[in-house]
Amino acid sequence: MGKVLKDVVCSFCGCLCDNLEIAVENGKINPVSRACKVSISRFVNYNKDRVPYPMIREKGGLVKTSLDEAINKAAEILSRANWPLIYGLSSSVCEAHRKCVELAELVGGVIDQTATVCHAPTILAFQEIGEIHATLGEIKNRSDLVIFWGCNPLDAHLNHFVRYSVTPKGLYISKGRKDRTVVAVDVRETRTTRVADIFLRIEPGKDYELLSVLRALINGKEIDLDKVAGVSMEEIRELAEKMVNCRYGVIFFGLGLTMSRGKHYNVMAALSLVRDLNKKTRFVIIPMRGHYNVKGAGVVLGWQTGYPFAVDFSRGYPRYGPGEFSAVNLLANGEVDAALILAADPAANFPVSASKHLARIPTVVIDPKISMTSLIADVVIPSAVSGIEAEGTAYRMDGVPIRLRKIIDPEPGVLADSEVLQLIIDRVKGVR
Amino acid sequence: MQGERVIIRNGFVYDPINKVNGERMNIYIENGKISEEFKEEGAKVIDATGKVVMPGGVDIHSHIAGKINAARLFRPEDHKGDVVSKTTNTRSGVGYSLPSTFTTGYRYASMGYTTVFEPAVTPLEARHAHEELIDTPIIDSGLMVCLGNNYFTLKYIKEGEVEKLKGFISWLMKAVKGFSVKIVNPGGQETWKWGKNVTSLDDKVIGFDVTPKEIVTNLARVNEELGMPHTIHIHCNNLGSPGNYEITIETMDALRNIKPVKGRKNVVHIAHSQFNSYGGKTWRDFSSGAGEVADYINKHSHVTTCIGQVIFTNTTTITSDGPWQYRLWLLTGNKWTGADVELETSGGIVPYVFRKRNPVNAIQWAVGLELLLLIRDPWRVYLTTDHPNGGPFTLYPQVIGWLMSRKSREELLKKIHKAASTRTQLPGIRREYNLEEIAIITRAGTAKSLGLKSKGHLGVGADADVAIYSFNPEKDSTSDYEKIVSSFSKAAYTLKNGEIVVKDGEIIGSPMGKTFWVECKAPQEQEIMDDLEKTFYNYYTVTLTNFPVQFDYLPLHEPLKTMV
Amino acid sequence: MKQIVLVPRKLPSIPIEAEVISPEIFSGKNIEEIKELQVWNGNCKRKLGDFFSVKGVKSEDPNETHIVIQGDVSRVKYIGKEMRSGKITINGNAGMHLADEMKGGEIIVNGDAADWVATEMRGGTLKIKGNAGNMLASAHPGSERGMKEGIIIVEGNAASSLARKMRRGTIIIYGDIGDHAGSQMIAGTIICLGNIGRRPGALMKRGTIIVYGKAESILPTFIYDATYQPTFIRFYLKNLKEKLNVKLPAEMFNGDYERFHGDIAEDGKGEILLFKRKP
Amino acid sequence: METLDVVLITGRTDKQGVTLEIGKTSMDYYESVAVVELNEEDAEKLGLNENQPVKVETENGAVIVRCKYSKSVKPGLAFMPYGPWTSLLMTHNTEGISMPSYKGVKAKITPQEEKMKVLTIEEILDQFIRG
Repeated sequence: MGKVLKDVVCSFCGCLCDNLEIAVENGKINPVSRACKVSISRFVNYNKDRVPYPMIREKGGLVKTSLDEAINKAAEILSRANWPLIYGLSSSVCEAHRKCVELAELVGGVIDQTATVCHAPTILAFQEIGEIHATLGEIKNRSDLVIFWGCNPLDAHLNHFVRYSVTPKGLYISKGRKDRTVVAVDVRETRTTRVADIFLRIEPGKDYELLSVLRALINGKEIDLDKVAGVSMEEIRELAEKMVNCRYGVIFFGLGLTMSRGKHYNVMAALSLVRDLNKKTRFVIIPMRGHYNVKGAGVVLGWQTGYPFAVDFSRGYPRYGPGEFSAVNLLANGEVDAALILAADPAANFPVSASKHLARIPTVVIDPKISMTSLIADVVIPSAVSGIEAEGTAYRMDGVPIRLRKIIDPEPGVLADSEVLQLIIDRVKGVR
Repeated sequence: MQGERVIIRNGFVYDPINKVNGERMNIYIENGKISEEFKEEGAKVIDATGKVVMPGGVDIHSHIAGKINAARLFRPEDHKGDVVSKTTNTRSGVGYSLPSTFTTGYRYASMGYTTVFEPAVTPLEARHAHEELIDTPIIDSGLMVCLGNNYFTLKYIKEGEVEKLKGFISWLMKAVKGFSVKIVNPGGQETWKWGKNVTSLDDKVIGFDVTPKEIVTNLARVNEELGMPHTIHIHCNNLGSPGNYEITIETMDALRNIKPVKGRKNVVHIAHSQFNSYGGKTWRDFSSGAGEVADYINKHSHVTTCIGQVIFTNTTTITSDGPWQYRLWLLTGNKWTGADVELETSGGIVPYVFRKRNPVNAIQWAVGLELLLLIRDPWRVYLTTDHPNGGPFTLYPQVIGWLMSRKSREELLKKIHKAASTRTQLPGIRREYNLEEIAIITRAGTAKSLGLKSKGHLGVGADADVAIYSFNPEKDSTSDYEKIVSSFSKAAYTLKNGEIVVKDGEIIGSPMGKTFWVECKAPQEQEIMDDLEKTFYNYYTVTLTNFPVQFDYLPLHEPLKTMV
Repeated sequence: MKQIVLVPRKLPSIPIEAEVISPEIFSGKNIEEIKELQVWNGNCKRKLGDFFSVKGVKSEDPNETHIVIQGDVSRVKYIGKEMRSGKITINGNAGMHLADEMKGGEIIVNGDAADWVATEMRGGTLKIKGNAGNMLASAHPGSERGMKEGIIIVEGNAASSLARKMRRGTIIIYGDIGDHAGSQMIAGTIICLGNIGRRPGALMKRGTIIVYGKAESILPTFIYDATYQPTFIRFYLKNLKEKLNVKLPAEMFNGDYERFHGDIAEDGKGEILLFKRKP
Repeated sequence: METLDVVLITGRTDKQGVTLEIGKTSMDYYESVAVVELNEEDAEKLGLNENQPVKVETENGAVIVRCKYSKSVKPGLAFMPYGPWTSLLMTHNTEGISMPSYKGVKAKITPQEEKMKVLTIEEILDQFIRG
């Protein structure tokens, strides 16, 4: 066995587990311990399905080219555009995010990041109500009531339960799982709901109603109904009691709130509920962020532009436009005339009407791996896998910044995302 | 800039540390430092005739990195009306109460400030603050690290292990590349994690059985024994509450007998004392307690303070004082964000508008000026707005105007709620600051309090950070408020390490600033390593390996030695 | 009033930002000067005349200036931004941010309007003959300042998030309204002559929402008070009919209404009045 | 052929995460993502076998994927892992805030004959996105 590295950070999901043991031998990586199965897959398969070399589209097909030529072409596309879109970011490091903002400013385009189609409603609700937040260690150390609402960590954030929220022992949680009441609220049964002490199965699209009634109850109001959102008032009252009587409660919520009817209003209801609970006890709320650095993308955009996503630079200064400068809107309406996609796959995840426009306009993709978007792009530039072949900063779902390490060298000539972007920036400056 | 020589000719120089008080003289710069006189040949000459020349401004307390970012994201409405376009040599951004990082650097520089300290960084998120400093151009900086509610602080005090506490702080400063010890609502943040607060110096912190008094006295002692360049920096208990001047005085008095490190007299800096100098018992009989606080400070040399002046504007309150931000939400009904950080701090954000016609706000405005005017020794009182809590830093020139022009204070007093006249001493205060005193409260005094030898003065060997203002002390009236405000808002020139970065208030150069941090070398560090490992494993959610901030985050930095 | 007529040429797919299309800016300028006004197209500064033919009669007084747009401007943003006086008629569809922070005067859209229209309206009158998009008359993100004054009449439907954080003023929608109308409302009146979507008045503090059609759902945090004939409705509607020429069904004036108060998750002083159809 | 009205929920699964890391164009990804989970009762009602192709249809489009029996969704609900196949079913209406509705969408399920093909990523690109 080769060298075993300790306390390696996993760059898959928003948990950013930083205690992995990874063996590296002859260019192969093998997780030794503490990695979840997705993480194992990430490390073991990091070199599969890679973009083999820089490519540009010629006569309808992607052909091999030099890095220099690919950079030239990318710079040309972005410089010529009257309104380019830079999109993605969440699966890359903050050093690359910074360059994306710089590039967007330089070419007078829009920058948007994947939060736009996952937790944008959370961000908008946060901007209306505020968010009573905690780092995950507070949950580990204090939380005696843990509620998973519209999220399923046992499928999406596999180590969340054991590292942060359910089983770990902490400063004031000496018995771990036994000291906690776990509640799951979902429209369907999941691995998470199966292990919860209480599972409220609600009707799809009725989260708002349930949250709102809970809030009225904890504020001492009466609700004269038998059922809300398919849940009996008895069960709702019981949950409200538990919320008020816990020491330090938490709601973890996911796309079950942000993607269903009501979107940001669902989250506003949740944020308001948690805020008001602080009149009675301590209660916090943490959104389950998906990609490992989607939080970081918002953080970097925040300090450089003031806004977390959907930021336009066409007038030379940042402007915020949810629903206006958002990638799905811009593409589906056919408004942008070029795109650069960093470490994301909109063609696989966006409504097809948006992807169609992406296929029509000149598109540059920077990604270590082949994605659907790379298959429709005009320029594809391979890059190193952050957290495996390149270092950099990522922000965990709760905002804690962690440095990703490089554990193996990339193939010769393969650069980190931020280096590729810097080359494009330099070239654009030269072109203009 | 390296090798370049600059002469600033014939300005009225205010360099209080070197006892230069408005004399007309030349300043010589070589290799980014103030130098001995040299021949003009080949040097760049800046004509400062009829202008004021001062060392670059040094801000001791301004929230510019780290926690402020949550507030930026929280308040898109704050940025919309104050946008900053890109230029050929500057990046774009947004301003008002929560300027983006680039804008923060530019706006400080255009006011002649070249050094700004971020006063509330939680260790676990220090990496974030450093990341933002990288993107904050021109100004030098340093991070004050919140320790008043840290698990190790509370635990070691509880166990009576002061030496271990010393070891911990020594290790931590290196680990997070921190500059000094900050204490916010000692004991209150930890207690807030159980939904409560501490309200007297003798209350017990839940779970630790220690008191705020024990926290501040032990940290002060350790700070001085370690020989930290800056004293402990305290945001006192009961901030923002009626009658809190008493606990402010009690806090200062609890530290009276701490032995300062050789080379200074002070052992404590009271941050934004304006927010902690209130009389009365309720919001109805709210009044000023500034007289009492100023009186104590006048009689005791162990204290320095900055003000946290309130300005009538729409701003954002951001503190690590979790329970206070909760209360402010209850009081205002404005949106509220809170944040607990494991084993370290809590905190929050609430937007706030200081209104002229609101009696409490009018008194708060007066209290800040009372403190600045009643504390006699300018070396121990500094100008801040606790940016953005009392108002954005961009409005400092207004405060300078009120200090220099009694007339301007009296005019504003007439326009605001009469409580400012009836429940404070401000109307009766005749004192007006002169330019030397302004130079002390904005650069010389702050640099000294921070223990920065290379800042705040224009003596040979100092960093060539210079501000030149279009104010002619021989011609312009010091009671001309408008002239003062315009002169100090847009520096005629700002030089950073000898490079001209601002001309006529506009940014023409944008070098990267450096970060000061303190390299302690306490032998006690070794004693705590086992403890650290155990605690990280059991209670933190990042490993001890991944906790320290790498030098990648400090592309330009200057480690300072301790004073022992 | 003196008319300036703008006829759009073939407009590009990249939207145009034309806050210069406003009576205050047009008044005092001759046709050539108006053509020279700067607009944005993506990251390019262009001239109004590049995209529109401009004809008409110069006016010195914005109150006397009537801008008529003949054609589809659904990709032109910010028309009538912060306008205070005069009139704009759009004979076609209107783009985003029409009437952004409008303060006075009148805008008529003889077509549909896009999302984010009449945001933070401060006064004046906006009439939309077709449908309105999402966020009509709402506050900008994070802002506390919803619609403060003015009148909006939509003859078609309005999509979701109508009048978020409304403080004062009147909104009348002849057709249907989407989800979350009047959320976080502080005061003011919304009248819906068609059906209203889910959760009207969510998080509302005060204010009135009157619905003539059906409500898809009323939140459980709205409490039913009574079915009655509110006297104020008669006067209020009469006033609207006479002063604004709003077409209202006769039975609305003397009909029965079910009154709900809420949102009790908030202060709970708002009201929803549901017209009760005779069986 | 009989059809069933359902409410469609999309979401992540651990298999999707694992296979995504192998590669978007891999068989593993295709097999774990191009599926719809139906309640056994519903599946039986339609006479569906496990892995039988079904058409999922919404206002915005239709796609053929394989049926999986599931106990976790109640009758009347259907679950699909979020990805290229669901993107064919979703509207781009973001209600002015950037976010399309990916959960709680009305859909129809129609059984298909065994020979009906589940499109690969390349085929989706060719048929729906390119040109």
